[in-house]
Amino acid sequence: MKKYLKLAAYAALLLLLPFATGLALGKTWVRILDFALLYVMLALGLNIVVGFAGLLDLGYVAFFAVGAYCYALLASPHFGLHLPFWMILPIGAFAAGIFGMLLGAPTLRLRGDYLAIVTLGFGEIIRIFLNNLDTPYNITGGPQGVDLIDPIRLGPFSLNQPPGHAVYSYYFLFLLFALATAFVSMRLQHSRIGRAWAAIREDEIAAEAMGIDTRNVKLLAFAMGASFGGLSGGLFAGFEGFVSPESFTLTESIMILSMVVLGGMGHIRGVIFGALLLSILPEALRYVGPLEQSLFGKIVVDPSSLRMLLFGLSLILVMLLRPAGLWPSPARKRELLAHGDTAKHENTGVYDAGR
Amino acid sequence: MTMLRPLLAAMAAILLCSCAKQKPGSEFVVRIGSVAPLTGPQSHLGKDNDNGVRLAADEINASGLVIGGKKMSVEVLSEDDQADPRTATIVAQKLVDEGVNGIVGHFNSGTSIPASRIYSDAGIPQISPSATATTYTGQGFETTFRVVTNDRQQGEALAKFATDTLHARTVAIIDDRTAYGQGIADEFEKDAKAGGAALVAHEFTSDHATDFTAILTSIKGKNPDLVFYGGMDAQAGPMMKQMRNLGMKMAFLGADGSKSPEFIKLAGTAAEGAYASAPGLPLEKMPGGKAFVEKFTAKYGKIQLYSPYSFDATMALVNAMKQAGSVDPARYLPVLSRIRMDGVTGPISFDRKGDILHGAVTLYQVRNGSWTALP
Amino acid sequence: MAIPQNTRTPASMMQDAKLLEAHDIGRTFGGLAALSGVSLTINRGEIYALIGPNGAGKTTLFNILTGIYKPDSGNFRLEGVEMAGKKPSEMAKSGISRTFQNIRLFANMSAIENVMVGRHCRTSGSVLGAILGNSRTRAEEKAIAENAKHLLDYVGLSKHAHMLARNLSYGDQRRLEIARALATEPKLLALDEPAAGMNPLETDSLKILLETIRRDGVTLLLIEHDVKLVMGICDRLAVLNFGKKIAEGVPSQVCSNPLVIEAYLGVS
Amino acid sequence: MDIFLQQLINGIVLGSIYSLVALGYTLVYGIMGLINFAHGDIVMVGAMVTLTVARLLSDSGLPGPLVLGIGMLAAIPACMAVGYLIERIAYRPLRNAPRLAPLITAIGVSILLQNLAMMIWGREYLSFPQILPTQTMAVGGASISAIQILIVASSTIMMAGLSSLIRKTRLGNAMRATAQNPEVATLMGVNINAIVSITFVLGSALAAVAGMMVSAYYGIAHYDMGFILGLKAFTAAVLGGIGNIEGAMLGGLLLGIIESMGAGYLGTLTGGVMGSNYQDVFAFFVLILVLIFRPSGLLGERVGERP
Repeated sequence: MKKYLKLAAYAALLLLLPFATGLALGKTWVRILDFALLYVMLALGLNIVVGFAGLLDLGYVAFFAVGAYCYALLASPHFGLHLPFWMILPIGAFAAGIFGMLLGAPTLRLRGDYLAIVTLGFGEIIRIFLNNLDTPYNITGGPQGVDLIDPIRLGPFSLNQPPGHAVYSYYFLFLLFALATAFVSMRLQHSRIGRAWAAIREDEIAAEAMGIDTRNVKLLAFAMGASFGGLSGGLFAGFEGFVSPESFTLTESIMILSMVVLGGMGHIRGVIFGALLLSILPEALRYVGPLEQSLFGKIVVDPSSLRMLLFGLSLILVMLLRPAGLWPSPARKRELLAHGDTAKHENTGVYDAGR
Repeated sequence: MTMLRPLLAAMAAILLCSCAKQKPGSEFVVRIGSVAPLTGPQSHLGKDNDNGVRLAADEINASGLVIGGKKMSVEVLSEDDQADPRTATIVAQKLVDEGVNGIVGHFNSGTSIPASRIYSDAGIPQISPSATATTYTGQGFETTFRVVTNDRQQGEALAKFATDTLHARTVAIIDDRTAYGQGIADEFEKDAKAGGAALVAHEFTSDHATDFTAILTSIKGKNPDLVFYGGMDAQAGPMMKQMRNLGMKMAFLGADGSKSPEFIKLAGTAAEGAYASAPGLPLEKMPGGKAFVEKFTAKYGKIQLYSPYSFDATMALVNAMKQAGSVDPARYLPVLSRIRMDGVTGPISFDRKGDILHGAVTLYQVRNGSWTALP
Repeated sequence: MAIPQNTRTPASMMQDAKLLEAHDIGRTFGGLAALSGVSLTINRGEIYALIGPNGAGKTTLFNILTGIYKPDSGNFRLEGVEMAGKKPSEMAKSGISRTFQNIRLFANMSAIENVMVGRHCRTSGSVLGAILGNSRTRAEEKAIAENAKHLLDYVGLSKHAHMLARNLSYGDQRRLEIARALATEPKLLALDEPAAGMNPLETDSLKILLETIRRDGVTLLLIEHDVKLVMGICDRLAVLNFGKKIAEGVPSQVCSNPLVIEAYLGVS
Repeated sequence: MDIFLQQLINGIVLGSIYSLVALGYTLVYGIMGLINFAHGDIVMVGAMVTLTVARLLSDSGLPGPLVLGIGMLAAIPACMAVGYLIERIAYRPLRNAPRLAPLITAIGVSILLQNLAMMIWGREYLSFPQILPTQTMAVGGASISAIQILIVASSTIMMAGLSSLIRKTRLGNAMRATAQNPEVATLMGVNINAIVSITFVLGSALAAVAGMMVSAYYGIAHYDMGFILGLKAFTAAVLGGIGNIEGAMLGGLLLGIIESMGAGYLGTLTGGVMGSNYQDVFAFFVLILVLIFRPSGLLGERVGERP
């Protein structure tokens, strides 16, 4: 019974949160919450790759981009296509998943740090292609991006039109998807597949020897993680109404990684917390500028430098002081705190590279 | 309860951040939002824009404007969109929430476009002093205006200058693959070809590149009469320098993004003779231009690029309010779309889309280390 | 108690006594022949040992049989099926499972989770099933957990089921590795120096465990330094020296082989 | 043909810069097996310090090369200090941690350095004073400037010096021993901590020189100039065979030439479908191809065994 009460309390909180926020702080903050929910989805997706399977991916934003462009191209005047969102979102997630496998297939036998660099390169390659595929045929709109993207429509109702303000309607839609991704993450973590991911993260050679086809299982991690990113990208495009390559830079990838690392790799609640923290904190830092102005009469430290400075510092400090994140999962904490032998296993993990 | 705690903490954080806004005095205050990248690599240009708005506000406040029988003063709300489309929509929403009556901004096309949907939904007029992409005003929003010529208009003028004045028969184009650089380069290409020039090369770089030798060498092999660059000063300067180092003596033509003091600093002596365009008329020829330059430099230092336009945009908003006798966006918006006034950058009035009507474009050349308007 | 497995072929149906046949296996590393022309046969239900001085090629052969290395020459069959060149995961699926000399457990997973991972290749739960949590997936999960519990019981670790693998004692970690390997339902269980680092007490109980496993129908291959243990437990053994097989047979026979004595005493 | 020659020269000069930066990656990777993500940003610090000194002295009447030399003398210790601090604070405590941890701190250090530099030197592009002669020599229809020759010559000398340092000195022996097997090296009386520190400091000194060259050559410096440069140099190191000094040199040159030729000729080869707009992609494609088909690089020893 207590469990149901708790559940009801959560539900009430999540349902009332946007209205409370809207009343207290204005719609801006509801919009920030909307984006925060998108980041929750992205962070959960990256968490599958980094947290569950232990593969460092620095180009994750590419999948976000694939989803966003899928939506933009299939529901805008660009090609004159106006497919409904319930068709496009799965297409976007699927396409992102395919890209995830494309990235994974040639790179999975690389060691952790090589993988990081290659994924980073992959993210840049995707962005550069999006930026340049306007010639000789205009596919992506090039640097100009795609505008006038259809808002998400439920039956005859566009989420951009009344009743209610767009930021509220999208909040509930995003909430639904974020909860779904969290649910899927949780189910996956405690499944046969999730155990296989954990085994690979712990000791890839032992996992392979126990009959886990590490290549397929890693590919699956990439594909699943990527499809979360694609889904989130589709929602982003519908919400913003405009996409351009500027939104999908390396900085975004690093920000999403920071969310996962800061919150606690592999720990779903921690990752959600990390995503909320890092998407809300920079906005809060906006108020530091005026505060400094009033305190010192001038801007001493630029708020946006402060934002990036904090990102960098937090990555270092968290790894040094709380390697399992601010809110670690019990198991992962033990592992990251356990120095010696895990590292030794990873370092001696070289065998026939031809696999 | 484990899940609840951080959520509550997050909410508490939000609440803490909400600083109470105070309206100064009993005066009747109009809020104008000014949005540009105030941080990041374009912040010197963004700050310049913001200063233009502030100068206009100061002037209006000093003049003691009366609207509807009440004394009005302007409060400028500056926001930083970091040149990022997502952040742009957040600050747009923030300004709408804070009840601004008009917007001057955003700086980039990539931020002006997503933000324009939010301003349009809220019915608040938005004048961009520097976004030049044609799509910005092409979305069909009634609230969207700009006081600079768009890529179409500027590209046409640049091409005309290249083919008619400089008599370039062969041209090479470089663009930086940003919305701005690619937009202007494509328009230039179209019109230059129409003007009879042959395009011998179209090369590309990026907005954080420093090495242009490979593409310049490739262009050198085609020996065009003129090299056109669509992009910002930070690349145009070093590019010009490397061009001269490679022994390429042909003319260099840039658009408004290159026409800054920064360009001359970065290119050094190689800057001499470079051409670039800027929307509007040369400041020194405008009635209020000289005064503007003096006041601006006294207060904020050298004009970078678009502060005269953001100044004019602010003036256009306030003039429309004055003529409509109301600061209510719904009331003064129709007046704004029909407005006729003289700004420091030239006469200002808008066409049906919100683009500046008969927007003039002036060409400049670096002579003796500074930009000089060509007749 | 028998090993809880579902797909074991009844002994009566076994036609061929030979479980694994290796022919002429060779492997070089950077020009050096680590192994050349080694052939051996392992019969069903026996404990077969592989001994030899350091650098004799035992580990290389072991790694070839478990799929870590590919042989440069030769081949080997498990129940008549060609295996050479298969990946380690395919080896496990085909019925060759292994342990590691320097214990490679999933250190931060509990004992039972370690064994559950071993069930991976004998189960088929998909992503969709995991997300939907349908009855089939739930039933399979339950079976995996049951099976793992049985196996922990079998090796005598049931009371530590929820302890982290890293916190188990050394001997228990060895046992857990065996339980994890057994979860893959091997036909041939390959053990890489299972007694390394064990005290005599632990070695004795390991011996009992290995005999139990053999009795329950799993063929065992072990590499071992501890000649005493080997001689006491194995049915047949092969001796490698400088990458070549120098002797094969029952322990008493091999012990008296002059080549073996020479290899071990280092008489040139 | 002179255009081709010019592109080749462009490529060699660019490649020499990549090589010099790649040496730093290779040194650190060789000893510790760690990609020092912040190495590119140390290059940036070197560029910024040289530029600051050069600006201070540009009106002093001192000859250009001397000013540059003084700038370098200031930049080298500054970068060494930065490198030393990074190793002590961000990497050493994590030496035995799982691989992911030092990678993530490395990214953090990179972000931190960039933003600190931005606060110190501002966000604008800074121009390097014109202190070196700009005259060019004509060689077979192509032009070469003094600084281009300087870049190629000094990176060759550096490479040769480093190579003999590692081959012939006691320090080099200790470094190689550490790279081979840290545990055994400790037993043989090598102070691992000291060796790692020295490696970082050495790599940072090379980065300082690279930074000086980049900023003087392109005449510009900027707080985020190091990241992409670092990535490309890393690619060069991998291409040549990471951990291998001659490999870094070869990889750098090759990558520089590939980029120049690619940007110069890809448009013509593909009929205008792909051109210099894909210049930044080449490095990443090279990286991926190398890692797939020859993970040990061109000159690297084979790691592990391949069937």
